[in-house]
Amino acid sequence: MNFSLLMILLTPFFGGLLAYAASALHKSVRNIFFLIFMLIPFVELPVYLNKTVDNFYYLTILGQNLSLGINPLSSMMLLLFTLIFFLSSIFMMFEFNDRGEEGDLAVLELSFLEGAVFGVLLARDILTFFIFFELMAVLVFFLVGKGYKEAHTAQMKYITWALIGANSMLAAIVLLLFKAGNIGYTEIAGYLSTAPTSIVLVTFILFAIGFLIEASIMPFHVWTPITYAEAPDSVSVVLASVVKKVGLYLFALFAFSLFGLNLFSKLLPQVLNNSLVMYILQWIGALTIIIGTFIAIVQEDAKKILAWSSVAQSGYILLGLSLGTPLGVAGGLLHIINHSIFKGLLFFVVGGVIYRTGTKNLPELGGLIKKMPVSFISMLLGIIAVAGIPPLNGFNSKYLIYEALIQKNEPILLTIALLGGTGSFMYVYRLIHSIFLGQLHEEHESVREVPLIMQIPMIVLALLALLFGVLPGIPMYFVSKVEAFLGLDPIKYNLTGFPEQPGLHAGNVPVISITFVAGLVVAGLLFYLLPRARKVHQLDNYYAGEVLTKDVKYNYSFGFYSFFDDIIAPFNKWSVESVYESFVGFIKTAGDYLRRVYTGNLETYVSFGVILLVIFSLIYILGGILW
Amino acid sequence: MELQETLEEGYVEILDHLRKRSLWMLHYCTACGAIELPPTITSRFDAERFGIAPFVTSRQSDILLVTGYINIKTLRRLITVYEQMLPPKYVIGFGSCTINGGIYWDSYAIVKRLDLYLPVDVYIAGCMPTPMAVLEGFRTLMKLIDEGKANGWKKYQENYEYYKENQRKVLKW
Amino acid sequence: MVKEILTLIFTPILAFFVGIFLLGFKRKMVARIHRRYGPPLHQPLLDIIKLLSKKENISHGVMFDLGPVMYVGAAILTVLFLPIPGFKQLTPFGDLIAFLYIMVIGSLGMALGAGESGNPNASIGIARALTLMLGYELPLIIAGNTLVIKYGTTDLYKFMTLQSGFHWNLFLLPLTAIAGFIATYGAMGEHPFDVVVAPQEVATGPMVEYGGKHLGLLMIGMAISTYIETGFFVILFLGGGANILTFILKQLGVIIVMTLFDTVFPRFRIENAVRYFWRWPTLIALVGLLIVYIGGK
Amino acid sequence: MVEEIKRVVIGEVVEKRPQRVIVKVEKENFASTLNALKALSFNRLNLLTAIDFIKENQFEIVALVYSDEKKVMSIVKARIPRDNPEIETLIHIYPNAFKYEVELGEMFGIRVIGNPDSMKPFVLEGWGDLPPLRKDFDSIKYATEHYESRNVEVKYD
Repeated sequence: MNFSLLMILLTPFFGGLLAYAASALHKSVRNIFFLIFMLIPFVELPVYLNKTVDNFYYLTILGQNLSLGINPLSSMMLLLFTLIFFLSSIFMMFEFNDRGEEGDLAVLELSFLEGAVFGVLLARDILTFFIFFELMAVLVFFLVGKGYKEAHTAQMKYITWALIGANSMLAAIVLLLFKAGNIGYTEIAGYLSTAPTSIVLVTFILFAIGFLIEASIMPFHVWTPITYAEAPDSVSVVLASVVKKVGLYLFALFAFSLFGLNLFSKLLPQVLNNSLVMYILQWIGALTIIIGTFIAIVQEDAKKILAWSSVAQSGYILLGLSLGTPLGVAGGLLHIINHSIFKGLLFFVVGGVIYRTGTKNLPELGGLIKKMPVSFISMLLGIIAVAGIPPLNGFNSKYLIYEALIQKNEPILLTIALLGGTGSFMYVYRLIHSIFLGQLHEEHESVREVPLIMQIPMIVLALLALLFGVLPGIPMYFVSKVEAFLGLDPIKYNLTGFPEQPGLHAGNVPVISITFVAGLVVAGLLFYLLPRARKVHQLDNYYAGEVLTKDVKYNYSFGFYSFFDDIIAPFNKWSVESVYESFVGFIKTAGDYLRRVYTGNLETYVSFGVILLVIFSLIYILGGILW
Repeated sequence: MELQETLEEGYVEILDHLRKRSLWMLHYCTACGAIELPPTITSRFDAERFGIAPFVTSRQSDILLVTGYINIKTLRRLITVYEQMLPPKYVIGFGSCTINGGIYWDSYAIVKRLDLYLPVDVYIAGCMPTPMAVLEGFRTLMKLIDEGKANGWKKYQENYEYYKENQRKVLKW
Repeated sequence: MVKEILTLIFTPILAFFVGIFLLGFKRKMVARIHRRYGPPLHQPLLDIIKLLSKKENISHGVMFDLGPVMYVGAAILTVLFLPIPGFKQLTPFGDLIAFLYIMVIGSLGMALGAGESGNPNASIGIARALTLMLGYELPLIIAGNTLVIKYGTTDLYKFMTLQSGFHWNLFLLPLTAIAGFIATYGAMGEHPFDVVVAPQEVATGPMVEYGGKHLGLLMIGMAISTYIETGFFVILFLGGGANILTFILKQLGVIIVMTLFDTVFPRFRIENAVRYFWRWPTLIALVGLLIVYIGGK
Repeated sequence: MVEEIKRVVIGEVVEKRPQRVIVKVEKENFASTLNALKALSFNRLNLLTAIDFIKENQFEIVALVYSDEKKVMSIVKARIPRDNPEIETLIHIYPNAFKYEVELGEMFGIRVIGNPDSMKPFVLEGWGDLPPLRKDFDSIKYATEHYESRNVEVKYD
């Protein structure tokens, strides 16, 4: 039975309203409805897996007909986002368990957010896309507000940047509306292919500003750390795995299907055999990797580290997509899937730790491995994935991006990308060390593992990361269909990896994992045959002979990489933040002068009116003569 | 069954023969004897040719060198370090202060006999033995290990209560 | 095909014994430089036997035990991805970039195990180890990129075969070879860069709580990783050798040159070490890259 | 140099050698004398200890202060009664007197008012007997009683 696209779009909205109404009865009823309506898209979507529906007209306003449609790219994203939304809704039930009214509102807003994201993905014309894009921004604004104590400043920062992006996109839409006369994607693509370069360039840059803000790429990443860190945990999962990917999805869709790569290469000057705009974007992606990684290393707050890490990873995705070669785009798309999985996993684990210990400040945590083993194992898999180490999924996508960079013969970008990988290894170890290893604080003695249902999201994402890591063929099935849709010839792949093909040396993760397991078995056998090791209490530690007592705090956690500060000290001066501060300062002084105009007595207003009248009339007269 | 024992005992003997060639010395200098160690390790006397090298943490090392007088404050740390070491472990007492209190025989803070509190395998006489004497002490220890006689740590484990009783008498807390 | 599998099984054992020989030779050479006799050549083997035959061992938890096991397991895995003269080993399944990532698994295992011990020395040691790794990875990556551009492929086996005869990279790309040497020198933790296991400052860093069989396993892993790092340098810059004997002799040559530097240098602080790595070796590597990038293309 | 000290100090001032001046003062103005000497360029406190005059049932507190400028050392002495001996702290004049005062407490049993760790154990952890540096404490008796010695007769061959 086929579900029309409109049904898919409206189920989350309907589910949200129903859950909100059910909250009047009882909290558990609301939760049941909430989860059911999160599961329904799983049933509806497989129908459209390999069908491409276009311009499904559902409304006509002022002569323009708004249409929905689905294609391999949006169906892949829809499936991924429904999974993330379902898991974060499970987490949200626990997080907002005892927050009554606020919990009901959060449930409503999360389901509406899912609806908005579906809307953006299903849109086939720029007006529907813009409506849902704005709805998404507003809903995120509300959800972020329910976070930690600095959530309000996070809200302000997010909404200002979202508005800047929205306005720049609105300008592009209006320009296209007047020029192309029609708002459907296909008509616009047709118009753009013949439009003059200046129009194409302006619209692309205006759209790009909107997407890159959403995807928190380097110049526009200022709002990301505080918003991800201060939002409630389930919302920060949605932010990092879904909202950021929507920005990158739109970039991929617009850059390839609407504007079209060959469109760029024709119009713009060639730089090292790719178009100028794409080359600049590659360098912006590389810069985001470096900035995201080096700042994530020195953070003291668990969620800040993850926020900066997601900025760095989106730099990888942008780098992959803007390469334009089939290998690079495949790497970028695969990294979108992988990043949503392992970043969601890490946010869930940190959320679980905060749910139990109540703090996200790393120096106050430590030694939780004995109390929360399941969280430790899932975080271990998560950090191996973030660092891009073979057995897990982070490796495959980064591997494709590196090979694509080699194929395009750009050594400096490859060096920056590889260095980002080693850098990510540092802050990722800092995270797991400060939370799970080291000395257990007294107040955390009574901490127990996260409740069983709350472990489901962690376990599901950890297994998914392992599965996609060892058998990259599964996600590659979707990615290759998307590449075909975007007009690039998809790369060859098989279930266990990538066979030898031009520009790509065969990478086979299952062989690596099997040999690693074999090595572990040999070492484990040797370890097991030798005399057993007796457990020793934490305080029975080498402390230069001194006897350790319980009140001695000897956990090395605060300022873990403090010496790293003065390694990157010379680079700290040119931070993007200072540019914005000086800009804000300029606006304040300008505003101060403007304030003096309103003196409050009538004569000044009248004289101003007369002066303005004179100026405009002059322009009108002169204008008439000159033109 | 006795084949198993001979094998077992033969295995232990080969192990002891190999083990004596690699002894790691804990760099824990309690008193004035410690100044004799650098010349023993470096170029002139070179203890490393016997496989003896200084190591830092108690977990990694086998020999605990008690180099000189032991006052109560040091004895408490010494016992902690000894118990942190992994058997088979050996204790070498340097100088007369560990044997019978030496020049501090009348002091209110110095313990007279080390082997009341820790099982000592080798004593090296001298009011700070010279590097040659230290090397001689190491060689005797290696001979003892080879003959399987250097099992001070087994003695400590067997009559653990006796040692703890002596220690409690001296260390009041 | 059976010959391939047999070599696969025996490579870790060969690597272990070659590593033991290299470490023994290093200690003997250091002693000779100090004008003393020094331990016998097989001293590391004696140390490992003594450590493994400890009667009792202590453990701080499951992860603490898993640390050395993962370290040795990853060392075995990494050795199998290095080609040996005449055999491809597992290189068809993982190229230079996959190798750079595989080399990291071992240190991750040890870092997690040492972190579990809860000793502040261990945590400081690990923080320094990871920062130092960031330092020496930069010149290593640039050197690797230069080779990739020169040969057009990332397959380690091809690197080895393409350098046969006497046109080693040491002579063809001297600057990249020097940068690669300094990076491998840092990876080995030789003297100016042994800030990670500084006995005087952080009581042997991550290994502070390891003793007995745990330390024995770590020493086995260290012996194999000595073979890996020197082997990696020999394959990239010294042509890998016609048969296994010349391969080991070249490794010995690398160890001799490294020990000459090792015995005379004091120790860098961690910031100076990373700053040093990002200044001179990176500059040399970049110049080498430029030459190949402009000339080679 | 002696005249300047005489002008500043109430008490007997004797110049034993060109660089050595002995100052005997009363218990009450011990601290004020040191304060005055510090103003006079005696910037360093080398030692602060006590001597047990058991016959006169008194302790003598001795402070050695040195003037780097004039290269002169002055020894300031004051007598305090032996039963429940007490002195004021000097840490606000010479901060490095802190550990000397702790040792006074442990080794002689002199309480120092104003020093937080005055009577706390410093070297001798868990010490139950008389303060060891007092004359009426018998070290040999304590040593033979508390520490078993190796009772073996020495052979001279």
